[in-house]
Amino acid sequence: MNDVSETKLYRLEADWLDAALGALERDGVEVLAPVKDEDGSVNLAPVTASSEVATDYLNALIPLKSVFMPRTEVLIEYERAGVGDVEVLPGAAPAGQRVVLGCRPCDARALVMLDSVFNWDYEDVPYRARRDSTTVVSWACMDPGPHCFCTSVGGSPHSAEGSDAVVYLAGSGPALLQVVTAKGAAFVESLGDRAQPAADGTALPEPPELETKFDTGEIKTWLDENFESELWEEVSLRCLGCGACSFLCPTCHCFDIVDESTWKHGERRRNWDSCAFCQFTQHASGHNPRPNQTTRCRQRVMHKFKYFPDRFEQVACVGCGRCAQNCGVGQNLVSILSRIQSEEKP
Amino acid sequence: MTEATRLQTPDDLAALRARVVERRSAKKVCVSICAGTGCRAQGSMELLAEFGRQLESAGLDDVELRATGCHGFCERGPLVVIHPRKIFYHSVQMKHVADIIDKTIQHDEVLPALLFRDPKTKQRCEVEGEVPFYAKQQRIVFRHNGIIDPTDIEDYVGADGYVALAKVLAGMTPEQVCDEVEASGLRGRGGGGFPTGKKWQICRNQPGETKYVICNGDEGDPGAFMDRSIMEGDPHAVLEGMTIGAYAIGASKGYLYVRGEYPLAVANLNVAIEQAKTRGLLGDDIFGSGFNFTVEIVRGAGAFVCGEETGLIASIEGDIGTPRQRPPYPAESGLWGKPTNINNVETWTNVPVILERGASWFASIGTEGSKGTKVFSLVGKVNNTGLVEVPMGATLREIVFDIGGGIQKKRKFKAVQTGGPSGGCIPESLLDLPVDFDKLREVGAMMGSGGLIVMDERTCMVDVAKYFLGFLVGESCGRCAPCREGVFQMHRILSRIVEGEGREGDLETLEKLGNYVKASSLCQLGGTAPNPVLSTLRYFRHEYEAHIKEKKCRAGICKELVQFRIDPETCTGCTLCRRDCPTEAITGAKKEPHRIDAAQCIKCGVCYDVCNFGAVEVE
Amino acid sequence: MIKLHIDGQEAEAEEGQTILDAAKGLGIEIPTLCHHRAIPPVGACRVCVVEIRDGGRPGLVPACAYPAQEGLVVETASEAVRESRSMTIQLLLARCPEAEVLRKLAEQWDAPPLTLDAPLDHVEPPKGVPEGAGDRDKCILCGLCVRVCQDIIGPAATAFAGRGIERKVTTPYKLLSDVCIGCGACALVCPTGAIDPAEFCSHSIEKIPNEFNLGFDTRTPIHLPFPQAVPNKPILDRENCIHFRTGGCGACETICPAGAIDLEMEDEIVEEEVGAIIVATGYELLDPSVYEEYGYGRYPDVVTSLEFERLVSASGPTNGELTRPSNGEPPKSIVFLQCIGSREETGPGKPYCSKICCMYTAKHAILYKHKVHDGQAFVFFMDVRAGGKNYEEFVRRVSKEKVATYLRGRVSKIFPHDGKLVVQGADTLSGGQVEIAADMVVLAAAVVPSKGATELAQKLRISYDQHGFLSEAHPKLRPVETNTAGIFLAGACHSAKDIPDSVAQASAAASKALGLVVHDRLTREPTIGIVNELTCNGCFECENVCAYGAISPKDIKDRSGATVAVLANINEGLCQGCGACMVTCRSKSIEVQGYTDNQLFSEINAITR
Amino acid sequence: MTEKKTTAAQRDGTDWQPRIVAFLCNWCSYAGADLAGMSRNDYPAAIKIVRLPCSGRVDPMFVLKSFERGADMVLVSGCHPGDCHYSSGNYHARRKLPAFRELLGFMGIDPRRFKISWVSAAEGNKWSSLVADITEEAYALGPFQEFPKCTAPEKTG
Amino acid sequence: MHRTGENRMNATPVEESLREAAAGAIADGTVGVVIGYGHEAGSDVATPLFARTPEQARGLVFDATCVGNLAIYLPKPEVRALGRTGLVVKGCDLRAVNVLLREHVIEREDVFLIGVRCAGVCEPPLHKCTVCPVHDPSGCDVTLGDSVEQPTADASRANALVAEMEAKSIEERWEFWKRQMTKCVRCYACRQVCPLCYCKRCIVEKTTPQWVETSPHLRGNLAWNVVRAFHLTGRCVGCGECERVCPVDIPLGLLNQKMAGLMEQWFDFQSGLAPDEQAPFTTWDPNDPEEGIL
Repeated sequence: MNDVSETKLYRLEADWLDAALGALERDGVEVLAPVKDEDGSVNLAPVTASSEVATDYLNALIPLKSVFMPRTEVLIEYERAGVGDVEVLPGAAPAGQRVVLGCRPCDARALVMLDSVFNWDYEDVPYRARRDSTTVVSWACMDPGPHCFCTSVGGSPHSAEGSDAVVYLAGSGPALLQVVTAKGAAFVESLGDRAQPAADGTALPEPPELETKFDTGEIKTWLDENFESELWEEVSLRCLGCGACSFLCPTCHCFDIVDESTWKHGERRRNWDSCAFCQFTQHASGHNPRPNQTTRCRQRVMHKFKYFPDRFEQVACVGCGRCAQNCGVGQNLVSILSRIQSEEKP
Repeated sequence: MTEATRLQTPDDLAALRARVVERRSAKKVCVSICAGTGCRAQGSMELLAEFGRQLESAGLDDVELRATGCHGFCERGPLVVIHPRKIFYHSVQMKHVADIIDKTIQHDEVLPALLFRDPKTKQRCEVEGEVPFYAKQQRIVFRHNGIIDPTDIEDYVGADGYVALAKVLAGMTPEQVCDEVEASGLRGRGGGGFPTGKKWQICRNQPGETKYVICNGDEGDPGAFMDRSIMEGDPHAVLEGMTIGAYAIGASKGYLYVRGEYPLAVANLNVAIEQAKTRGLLGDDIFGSGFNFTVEIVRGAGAFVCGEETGLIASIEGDIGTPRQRPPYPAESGLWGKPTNINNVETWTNVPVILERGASWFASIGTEGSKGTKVFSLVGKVNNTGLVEVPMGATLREIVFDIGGGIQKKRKFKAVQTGGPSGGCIPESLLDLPVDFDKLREVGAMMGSGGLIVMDERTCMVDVAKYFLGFLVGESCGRCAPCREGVFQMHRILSRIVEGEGREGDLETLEKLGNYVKASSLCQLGGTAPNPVLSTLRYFRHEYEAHIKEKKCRAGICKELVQFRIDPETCTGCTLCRRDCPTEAITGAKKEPHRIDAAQCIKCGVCYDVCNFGAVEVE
Repeated sequence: MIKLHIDGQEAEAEEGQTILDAAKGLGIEIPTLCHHRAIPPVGACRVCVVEIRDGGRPGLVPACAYPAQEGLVVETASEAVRESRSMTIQLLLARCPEAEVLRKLAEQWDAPPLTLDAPLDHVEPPKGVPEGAGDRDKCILCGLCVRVCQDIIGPAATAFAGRGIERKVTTPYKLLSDVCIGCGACALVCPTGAIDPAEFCSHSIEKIPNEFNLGFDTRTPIHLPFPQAVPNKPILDRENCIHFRTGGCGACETICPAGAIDLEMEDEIVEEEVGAIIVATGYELLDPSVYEEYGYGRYPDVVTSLEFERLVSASGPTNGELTRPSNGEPPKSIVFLQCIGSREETGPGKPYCSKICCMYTAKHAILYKHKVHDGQAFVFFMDVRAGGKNYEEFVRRVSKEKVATYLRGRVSKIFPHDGKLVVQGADTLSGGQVEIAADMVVLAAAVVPSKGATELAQKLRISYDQHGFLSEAHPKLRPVETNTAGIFLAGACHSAKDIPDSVAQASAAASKALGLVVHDRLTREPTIGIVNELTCNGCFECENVCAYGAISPKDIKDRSGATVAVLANINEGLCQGCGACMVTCRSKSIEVQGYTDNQLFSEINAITR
Repeated sequence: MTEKKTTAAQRDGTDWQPRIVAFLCNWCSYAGADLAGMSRNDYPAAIKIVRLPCSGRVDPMFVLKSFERGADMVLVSGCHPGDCHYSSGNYHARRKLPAFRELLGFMGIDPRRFKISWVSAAEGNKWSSLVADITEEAYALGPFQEFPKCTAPEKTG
Repeated sequence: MHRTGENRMNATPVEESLREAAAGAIADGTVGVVIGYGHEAGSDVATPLFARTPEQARGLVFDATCVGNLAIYLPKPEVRALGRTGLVVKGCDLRAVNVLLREHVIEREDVFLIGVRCAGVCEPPLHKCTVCPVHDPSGCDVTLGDSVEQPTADASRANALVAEMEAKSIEERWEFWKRQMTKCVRCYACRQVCPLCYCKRCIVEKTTPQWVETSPHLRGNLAWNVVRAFHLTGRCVGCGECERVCPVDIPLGLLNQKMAGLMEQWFDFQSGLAPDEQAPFTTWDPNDPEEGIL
């Protein structure tokens, strides 16, 4: 994935988007780009024309992970021909070539974390297939939102991690494109003359300033010591236990597998799941190792800032701020982490 | 009058009595005027007022004026007695007042014209006791009548009133009282003659806290008025008797059932009750004995049958005064279902004197079975009518001739009817019968409440029987069939007989019905109602037979059977009968024998009655 | 126990009893007039006098009022007694020569012919009473009427006025009484029949119609519901009973020798746990007044078949004498109309055949001929449906033997004319119009279910058809059962039925019921709800919807006994398994066994495959 | 029965026949359907009956699930009001089910595809004519596609 | 970040009395915790504040940002473990409390209600505020704030959004909802925020049978949202929290308004106006509407 040792910069013509869409369509490549729907939400959706593509948005509502780990996917299907006679059919057909055009660098950076999970002790075939067939072209973040804190978790509004290429849009004028990977290079190819290598010395724009709100290292140090802490109860009281933060989190990747069947046909599906749900850890016996919201809240913080770093040496958070923005009761990961940091430094 | 203080003890009473006696020294002049109903009717109250006026104008402040109860000699009212000489004036009128004050009071002169003149001896009697009417009487019941002022308790106390009560409450147990009364031999004066002490004992022995005593003052017998006299003239004696009886029986409440027609009795009794209450002689803790007793007056509504004790109880209870079947007797279940003792006025009045003077004293008076005296109301064709009190055992002759002064107009005595309407008629042959409960019953009459009606030869006994039965037909309550239907039928038969429609067998039917009604009636009204018929049938059967068989009424009463005729030999032609004849049936010139036109004669008998020569004859 | 001697025999009496009571105990009859068991005695008439010979004050006393006392020696028919009694009877007879009771007593007690004069000519009736009302001449002044009104019933509408021979029973001031409640107790207790409350009551007195005789006669508040009732015991009709209307009376309680009446007794809901219920609510007739052309309800001589049945019944209002309700004359001609309201597809009638009318009309024709030998009977019919053993033969005999003339056709109109009812109808067999002048018309009205049968069915949760007849579980296989286990049908509540069919169904229902109850244990449907206590929220919305009260709170306790939750609990005995709770439960914490969500889910899956 | 089916098929030009899922209460409507059969009444076979104790046992989920599974029409039938064997089950159904139908309609699911009826045990005739009528209507409405089709968009990819 | 409300100087009179009441109730042991609103940086709306000491109660605020319905916390065992709960309620929130009482989820004595009179929150006021029938919460233990005018009920305004939807053709409605339901990610925020979705086990979590498919595809999403709306029929008090917290902005309130309007129209019933009312689906009337029944 990160097999391009040297990043290259390209200068893009104003109509580069139209050119890209035209070329990709000709090649049978599906393009997913930010689209503003009737209700005003922006989400990645298939596009064929540049007019459909939204550019003035902070971030997609549903994070980029949904392209590689759909909220529901059929793993296998089965047909029942008769009693005791069940035929298992293959799951979903492998996806074709796709280009994601316009995700934010934070979402793309999350792919690094997902990759480490889905290629860890077991290679997740559907994920891998989608990952392989998809080129991720992110748009560098010029105007971060009030909830953004990517810099506090090792990222940057202009981070290229996880992207195959990064586009730096500047108003309606010409843009810069930074190729990160071979897939990114291939994408530039498809642009033809609309992308010209940038003049040497062309500097990338400076990323916008963001306040660093906490230090993940210090957080981890505290977490290592404080599995049991009254703080968990205090910060979890108002949590309602919904899955909004998990589902909108670009790095959360827990899933549930269910069978859905009728009289003679069935599907085994993989769906998003959330550690905030009270039944997430419930055993068939009725026992629940995380019996209350306090433990479930703790799990989410622990997973992102202790267990994940322990295992993959990186925090499972890209600082997109969706969780804080979408919480109905103002439950705020940043504030929890700030509290933890203040606990650490009395 | 001293201040009306409560008499806490017998000693208080004695002290009061001493004060009263002292105040009324024997030498003091006192004008005592009878204020009984009879004398009042003849103007005694106006007389009293006149005396007051004239004494005042004469400046005679120290002369006492006193209104007393009935003296009994009502025939001659108004009666006035001047003390201390006890000069007895009768038939005093307003015009005599000035003379009496002037002569008798101021100058101690007797006015002979106002004195009673004995028709036999022609002697004038200066004091009451000399009057033959009183001479043969023994006044125990009437001990205070005519002497004390009934509206002043001090008079009563001065006359030893309430001494008996004080004695009883101070030292006798109820049993002792009952025994004393029983020992005295006192029997109920209401008619039944039941031994009073025994009656009390029965009531006393009934279980239950609440008991009542009742004084039967519903004097219903026509012509009888001795109870009225007592209630009017000596009310405290009644109250004292009742209080003693209540103590003996264990009652704390008494009722005085007074005949509605006796307003004066009610008034005087009310005064007496109020005074007795004030003096602590009624109410709570009488004489400090812890004994409580109150009396309530109930006015009767004028039914003869309310004199029957169960009828009387029903009347007090607010029901129609109708007797009920006994048993249970009132002593067991009487007023409001509680043991109740009923005695009549005269009986109650005897009680204080018995306890004051002792049973043996009382028992010494009278006959073997009947002790004490009896008050009779002597009426009818006698010269002296009024209330007479004689010892039990006095003969009819004594009463009728000695006291009553014999038959009017020198006619022949025929019979005396005793015991009220349900009593019997006693013929001349039994005139020497000593009068007591048992003797009267033996001869088919009864004591009753003491009515005594004297009849002369001008009395038809069938008519008399019919008269009394007519009264009873009207007074029967109508509850039980024998009395209601039987007496009525008897009356019908009698009516027929006197109308000349008598039939063979009527007398047997009368006897049969009479015995039936007596035996089968519910109460004693029915039980005695046939008496007038049965007793007249017993002694005067021939008169009935004459009515039926000969269609003749020898007494000239039964109009259908009578023919008046004037004996031309005897008639002097004085025209008296002619003038009095209401139908101008008599004709005849002066000094000529008169004759009666039978066609116009209505047989009223006026001619017969007015003829001074006996010329009018009955056929 | 008090012991006394009556007529030489030893008698026993309780405290408070009278000589009369004691004599009765010995079977000695003492005549009475003014005595009534319910009313305290007064001893007024003296007919009951007996002679006390010893043990008390000797003499004649009234047996009814004289207490039985220890040691009394009593003669009830001594010479004195006989004489007194005879005289009393004579005296009363003299007053009331017409009184039957006195005449009878006179015969019995040898009261010689009247030799006495009658008393007052008349006892005046109260003002305003029409002349001739009542029979005041029969009043013997015993006072029972006064006492019953005053002491037992309470209003004291009557009282004695006057005394002695002028005593009479009257109302206060002789005015018509406003307080009289018209109960008739006075008339009831009157020994001579002298009093009639209608005479002095200021308002009209409503009599109670005898329901069993369909209002053709009247009854008292205490009555036998019908002859041969089972149990054959009188019943008390609270609505009309004086005691329950005014609080007075209660005489029945006093006089019932068995002490069987308890007026304090309250209606009580008797709860019985039963193993089976047989519904036999029967039928009634359609009210034929909906057909104005027949004039039922307007013409008294137009009656229903059921009314006719009462009119010819020996135990009926006329004691079996068939008379026209209008004038009491025997009907010389009679017309029976069949199918009144039956087999009618439109209109107020019923579409079904009432099944029993053909047969009972034929029977009625025969009964009619038995009662009125020279009478003429006609029957209008649509079809004769005489399906049944010997039925056809019976009907044929009636028509062939000219018991009745059968006319096939409908009647169009009935109207009165000249004291008769003219029946206009069609005779479709001859094709002509018929007009019959009848004395009486009998309508064979349609059989309909009893009123209230549907309400009962709703309570029992059994089904019924559009006519209100109760439905069997299966017309062929389960004809006496209902849809609800343990409930069976018998008789006409199910459909129009004649007697043999009803008996057959009743026998079948009884057998079915017995089949259930003979077992110690009842096997029942296991389809009841079960609560999942792990998921129940304890909101108790299920309790709200349960029609059986089967759901109640249950405390869930931890090991220390502390209540940790209050959850729904289903009483399996009460639950009927309807499933309403299941549907109401949002957390799906109740399952009705046999109809679980899983089972139904599978069923839906299977159906839609 | 056969005749009607043929006619409908011919009209459509297909052999499609509607699938109607009927939820009947045991005591009235099921018995009514039974009576219809016993009375030899004719009615279309498109209807598939699920017997329940009571119309009050019909969970709206049954209706939804039937549609999800491809039912073209759903019928719920119970006792007439007042006649419920369980006294009030149909009253509860009368509140819940029409409200559920309103909800479906509001969300764009044709309420004509959800029928509610009262058929008593004695109404065999009503049952057969009711089924005939609603089957006819189901033919007219055509196959109900919306629900079966609305599976996951992410089936591929 | 730190809380800003705690020391806000310019507290309004209502807030002063609110803080006083809450602090008092905590201080005298009436309650173990008061749940109210606080301000937190980064949040446009007031956030739940759990005051367990009088000092913490000083952070309570009440202003136009107090949108949320805090009744959601009443059934939670974590909250109940803190002792008797004091709860700051607006009129609309009180309706939810009433339903919880009616459904025996809580008992009245378990809660100490601090009612605050409220004419509406947000600027411009939310739809729920413009049609709110309970500006003045009655039956609370303490009621604060100036009296506010209760506008007369306006059914047409209350039902305006529903009417707008119903004006569309059935196909349009289907397309609308299909698009909306497709967005659903099944995060169940709508359920978790709803004070009346207190089931220990939600129907979607029942697996035998699985009435509602958990997969976030249209079929499952439709089933879930239909069930949710129907389970709230006759219960939903219209607080609008479900719609507010939906991360994908599905107009869930519209469904609830539709059903609430239906309950009012058919059964004259508005949920949560009193704790002793009878939910329309737990009772019946012989005269209920019969329309549309064959």
